[in-house]
Amino acid sequence: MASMNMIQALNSAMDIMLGRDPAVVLMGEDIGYFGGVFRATEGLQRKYGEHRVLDTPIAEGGIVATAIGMSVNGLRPVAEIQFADYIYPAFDQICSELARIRYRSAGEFFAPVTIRTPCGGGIRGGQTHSQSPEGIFTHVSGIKVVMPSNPYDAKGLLITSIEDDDPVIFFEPKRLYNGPFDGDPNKPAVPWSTHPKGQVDEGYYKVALGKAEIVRSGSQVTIITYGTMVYVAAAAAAAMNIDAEIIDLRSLVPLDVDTIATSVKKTGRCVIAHEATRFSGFGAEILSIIQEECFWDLEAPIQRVTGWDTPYPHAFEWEYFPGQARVSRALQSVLEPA
Amino acid sequence: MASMNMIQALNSAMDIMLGRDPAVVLMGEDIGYFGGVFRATEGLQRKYGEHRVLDTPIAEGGIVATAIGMSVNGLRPVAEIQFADYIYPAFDQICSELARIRYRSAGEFFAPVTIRTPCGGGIRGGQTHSQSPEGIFTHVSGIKVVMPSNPYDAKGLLITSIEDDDPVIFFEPKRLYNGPFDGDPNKPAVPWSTHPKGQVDEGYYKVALGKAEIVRSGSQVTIITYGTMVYVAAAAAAAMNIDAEIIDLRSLVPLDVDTIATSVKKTGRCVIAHEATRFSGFGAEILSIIQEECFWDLEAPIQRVTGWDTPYPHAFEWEYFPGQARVSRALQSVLEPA
Amino acid sequence: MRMSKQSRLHLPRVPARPGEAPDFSYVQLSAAGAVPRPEINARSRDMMSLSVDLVRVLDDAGEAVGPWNPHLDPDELQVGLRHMMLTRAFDDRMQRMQRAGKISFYIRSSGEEAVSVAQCMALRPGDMLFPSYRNQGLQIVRGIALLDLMCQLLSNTRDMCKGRQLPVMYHSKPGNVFSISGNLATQFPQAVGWAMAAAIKGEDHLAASWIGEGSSAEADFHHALLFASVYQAPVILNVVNNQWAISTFQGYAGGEQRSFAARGPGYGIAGIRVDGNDFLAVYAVTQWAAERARTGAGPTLIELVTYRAAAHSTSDDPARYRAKDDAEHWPLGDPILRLKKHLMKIGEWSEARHQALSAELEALVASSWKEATTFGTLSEGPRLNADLMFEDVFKEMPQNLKRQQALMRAERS
Amino acid sequence: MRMSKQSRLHLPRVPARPGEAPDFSYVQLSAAGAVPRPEINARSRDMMSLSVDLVRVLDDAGEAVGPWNPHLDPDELQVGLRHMMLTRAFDDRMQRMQRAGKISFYIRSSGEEAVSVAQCMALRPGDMLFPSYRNQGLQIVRGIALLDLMCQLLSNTRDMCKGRQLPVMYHSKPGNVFSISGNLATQFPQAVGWAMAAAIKGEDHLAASWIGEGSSAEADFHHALLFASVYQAPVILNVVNNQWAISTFQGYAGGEQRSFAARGPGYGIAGIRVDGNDFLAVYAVTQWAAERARTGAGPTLIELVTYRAAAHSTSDDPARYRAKDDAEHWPLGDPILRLKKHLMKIGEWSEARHQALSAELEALVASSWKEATTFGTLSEGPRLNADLMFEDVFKEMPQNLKRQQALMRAERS
Ligand SMILES: Cc1ncc(C[n+]2csc(CCOP(=O)(O)OP(=O)(O)O)c2C)c(N)n1
Ligand SMILES: Cc1ncc(C[n+]2csc(CCOP(=O)(O)OP(=O)(O)O)c2C)c(N)n1
Ligand SMILES: [Mg+2]
Ligand SMILES: [Mg+2]
Repeated sequence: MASMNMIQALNSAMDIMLGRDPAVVLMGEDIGYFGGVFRATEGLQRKYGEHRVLDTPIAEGGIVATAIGMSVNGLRPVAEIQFADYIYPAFDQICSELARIRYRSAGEFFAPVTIRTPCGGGIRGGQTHSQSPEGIFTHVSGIKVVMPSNPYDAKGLLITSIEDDDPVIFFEPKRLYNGPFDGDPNKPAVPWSTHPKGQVDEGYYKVALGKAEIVRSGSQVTIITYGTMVYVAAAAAAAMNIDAEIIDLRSLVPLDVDTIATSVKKTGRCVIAHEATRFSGFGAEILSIIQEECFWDLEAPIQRVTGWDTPYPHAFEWEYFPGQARVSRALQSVLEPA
Repeated sequence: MASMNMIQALNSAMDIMLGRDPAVVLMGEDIGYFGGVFRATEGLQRKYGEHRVLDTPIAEGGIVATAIGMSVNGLRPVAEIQFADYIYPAFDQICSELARIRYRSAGEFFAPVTIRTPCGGGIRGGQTHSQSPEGIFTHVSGIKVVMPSNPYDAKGLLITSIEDDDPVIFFEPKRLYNGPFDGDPNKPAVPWSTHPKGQVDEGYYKVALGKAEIVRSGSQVTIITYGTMVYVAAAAAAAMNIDAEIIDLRSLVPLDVDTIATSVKKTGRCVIAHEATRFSGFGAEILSIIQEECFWDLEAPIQRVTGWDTPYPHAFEWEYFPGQARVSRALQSVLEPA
Repeated sequence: MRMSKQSRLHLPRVPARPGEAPDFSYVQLSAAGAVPRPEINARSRDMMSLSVDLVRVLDDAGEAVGPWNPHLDPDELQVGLRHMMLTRAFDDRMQRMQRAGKISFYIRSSGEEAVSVAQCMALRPGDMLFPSYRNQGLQIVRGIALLDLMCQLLSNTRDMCKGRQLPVMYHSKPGNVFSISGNLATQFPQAVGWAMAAAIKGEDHLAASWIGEGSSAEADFHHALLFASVYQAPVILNVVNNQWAISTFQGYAGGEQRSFAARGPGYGIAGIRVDGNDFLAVYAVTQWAAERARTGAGPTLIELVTYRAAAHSTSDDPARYRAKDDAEHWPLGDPILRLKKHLMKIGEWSEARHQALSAELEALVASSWKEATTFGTLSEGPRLNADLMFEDVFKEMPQNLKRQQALMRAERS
Repeated sequence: MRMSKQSRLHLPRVPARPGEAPDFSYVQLSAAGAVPRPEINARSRDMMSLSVDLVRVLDDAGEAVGPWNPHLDPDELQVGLRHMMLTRAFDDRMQRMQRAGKISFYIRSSGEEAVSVAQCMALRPGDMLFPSYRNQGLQIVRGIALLDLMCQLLSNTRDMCKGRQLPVMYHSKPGNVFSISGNLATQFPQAVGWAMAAAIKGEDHLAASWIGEGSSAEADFHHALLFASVYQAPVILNVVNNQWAISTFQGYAGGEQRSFAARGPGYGIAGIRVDGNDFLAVYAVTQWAAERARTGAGPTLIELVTYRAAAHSTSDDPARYRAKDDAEHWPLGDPILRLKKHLMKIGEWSEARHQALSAELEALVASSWKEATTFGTLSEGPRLNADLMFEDVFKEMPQNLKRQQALMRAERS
């Protein structure tokens, strides 16, 4: 066990996979010599060579397209998209190709590509360095969608994703790279070293896709969340002295419906929280599934806590971000006696 | 009034707008000399000239990008994407640019572009000529999303979209081009001439965006749908002798929440039907809004009737398509006494 | 807005629309044998003329002339002729079967057979092919059984795609032919990635991909050329310029200002223009490009100048957008007739053998079709199990798909 | 999978990483005055050499020589010098203010001032500009007040973007400068569309756009060149080759095999390579391209060869990825010093005037900053009303945004 922040944990996962499997290659903009703008691949090109850790042209569409071709030729590319806001130029190759190659070739060909990309706000990135587009990809059949909330999971989930024979889009909440963040930008930053999930096994281990984690069990209300919002939700519930059961989904596709349903059936109340915009966000699918699975158990309307339906504005980052106040409001309303 | 199918109605809308406003230009693949693969622009290049009705290179990304530039220079481009399945190469220009130009320039610049594209299955198009990606675009703040279900609305909504100063993606359910379709491919096709909505005013008129239509009022259950599924749902309800209130959304963004909520509060039961895949489809947002607005009025879980979470397979088109059987099953379950 | 003034926008000229006389004066030709053959390791900037000239080997008399003559044995030429004739016989029959309602859709490669056949013959079985939907010759040369192709077209119980793909969207793992996409051009940069992987693995296989000139407008074309140039990937990128997209003339893909081959040198890639209906020239140019790739001399962009003699697909009627008898006036003729003429010229073929061969091939196509239909057609016969619809979305079927599969079963019963 | 064999993948050579000696031997130079100036209406294929050679006017002695000398009046040159010096003074101060925590982010154009300033001066006010984030010189030449630029950087109560955009993402409708996007290259094909509209309307305005050489790898670059070629749009497409993306050398954008200007002729577009630090050469080439566009002779792709003397942005440290004293060894020098030298050479400038001017400009920047901060900074002073966050998503605010706006207010109270 060693103390790692999320960047170090991701770096360790890629280091281990490059070492274990000669088919693994990393590729992306500024990831080689420079080690990535968030340093996630630091030192890996020096260690494994320029032919295993490739700097690429600035063309997300070309990166994903060539990664697909490489994967069809037996490699396991791990492609970094520098910011999730820049994944759209690759959208056609992801939706029309990556997601469908196994299906359309009846399993003869498949493309084990992992796409890593930092998402979310809270770093003054403005509208083009803050987006959370995960919901869009959950609507595309054939792609797995993962988002860790801490170093331990990040490493285990990334190793699992790289070894997975299906394509995975791996979203990294950049605001959590250096520490858990409870949504209050005025508090001093808390480092991962002080958090149990910052203690990371240095060796090879996996965290399964499709298994949510109950980060806190409770009886009054179920809070379903993932990524940055895990800590915001926990802090809000704690501040209100609410005995909340908090579920960190970790993977959105496949989705751990059983853990969700079991919890909501127990508490009868539910709040769903994510940073992405509300309208047609992933919260809508979670809410729909709960409504379908737990209708008769619900004692109050499920509440969604999300970013607003606008781009992420530079000057109003904290007015946009779904902080503790927004979570508290939702908790209050689900806990109000009918 | 004249009898028109949906193609003729769309053609009439563009004809009228080309005639009324010199700023309107049409552009797209095969839309000029040829009149479009579905003939929606037939005769318009001959009538208005090659400089108003432009054939373009086969590059959806380039079409939308140049349309944006044209619109910033005072034109009102109506761009056709030959099939909705081919809109993805333009995804970055749509999400990162078209949707955000007004916002990021604080209203100084705006891009009144209309994107027309045929969607949906039922014509043996296989996985790349059958998709319904509308849900994805409803998650992108800054774009309006429209889908007509009949010739009358198609013409009025298209004229409104072209005159709208915000970007609009206008989805055309291609299976409805020639007639209403109740989901049974074995029945003889019904032409629009036999349907009241096939009677179309030959002149200029508008149908407002953001106003749903109650195509049948009823008391037992609310069916919320749009596009192809309007007729499938109606037929299923009729076959079961259910007094269903059927709502055709017509525009998904902006969404007519009032009409939806009023109806569900009245009936207490709701089925949502669309052709797109289920997981994170637009049905999830509709369901979520109803759950939030009408929770205490619901007497049974809302049911979603959708395509399956797979690509649209060529050989299993009718097993994939959400036909009357799937709608009936959902209606039964919402009507079951608790 | 006022639009007082006249538009100054330039629009590419379309030579001949319906009712007009065919006009191919825009096609830049070179005499057979006239274009020099550069060294394998020549740099792209030193052979710019190759992207302007037109490599041709067969002259009007049917003689093979000049430095690009690949000097193939007569039996190789006969195999090539056979593959091209089989491709056409197959296409003609499948077209009729579509008209007869047996299959939902079809795309012929008529007039372009030399592209797929000669190129595939110039490559090695280990080289990976990333075709477009108009390269059935590749499947035939790689030995994919007609029966397998036909069952795919029929989406029947023996369909390699398990009923998921539109007709002609074949694939073959054993044949090293990648799955064909309905989305134009996407395979082009994928081929470059495959080639990059071959280089990373230190193997000497190469990748080859094909797109139409119209599809070269897509972003994927640019990504393919760029990544191929940056990493000098062992790949052959083929633009099949058959002059038309659907109703859109090649001028609308940029062909009016410059050849498609000329895009290559722009990216520092060898670009070469070849008579796509000249079996020998296509073979020679492909062989040259393959040797470049294998020896690390870099990628090559080949523009194959040919003509789409048939409709775009069974969904369109060319009479609506181009001169009716265009095809007969195409200056580069028909690839099958030209190779036939050459073989006869060198005394290795006869009218009688030709007739016999086409009869044999038509019989082969007919019997294959007969067998294929026993596995079901669109309308009749055994049908694939709809359960298959839910497989291969993921390697293992997730919970929600299992549930949907059960619901679908319930619906159908 | 076994990976026994050695990789054969080619990787572009990076001349000098940290610890290595600067090496610019790869930069192809031409002597000042050496490159001929083709007729305005020459066809791209007839001036291929322009994409290989380097147009230069100022020689080492500071004389203006050769056919590209634009023969500008001294006062125009002095205005150009002033704009460049103001741009640099502005950049330096804003960089310091970011370090001081007054603004969240900044991007300098140091060493590249001639690109924006000379090009903008060679265009007309009615010509529409589609800049990248490193073209502040355009804003300055178009007369956007420093105060307005600074308030945008501060996202304060006077911010033209109402707090929505990252610093430097300016726009100006009256100045005909389009809104800058954080997404690379997207503006390039938009400029072509704007130019197409100008042509359709019969106007003789042109559009000009700028991207970095690294961004030319994006699909938008291809779409821009293709549509510009097909419709011969009145547009000037500028690739600012400052040798580096962030940590990525221009070889990774395809610059190792061929110049970026050479992409032009590949699409049938005039491509021309110019010394980007030579004010006169940049002006002349832009004037030539503008005349081509206005007279219907077609689009032009200009590669401006320059060097990014500063960091990519305030978020990176070049010492981590390139030779420390690279900038001093850049063979094309500094655009301000070179124009200064020329003006002194022709007796139209002096060291004293230069000192006076820079003092004046620094004072101007300082006073503008002082005024700007009175409208608020990131940390202190008046803040924009957060209600603005919900405006301009659509022309009219829809129901759901009104509701969210109310919720947001409740949250903050
Ligand atoms: C991304 C995308 N856009 C549009 C289409 C529709 N489409 C199919 S084939 C075709 C024409 C392609 O022409 P070309 O590339 O010249 O190939 P050819 O048919 O001539 O072989 C078009 C527009 C598509 N399949 N995919
Ligand atoms: C689509 C997209 N991908 C990646 C980025 C991140 N990024 C911002 S600037 C930059 C480097 C651009 O280099 P270049 O085009 O040479 O311009 P320069 O900074 O040198 O002026 C990168 C990779 C982005 N903003 N947008
Ligand atoms: Mg073609
Ligand atoms: Mg650069």
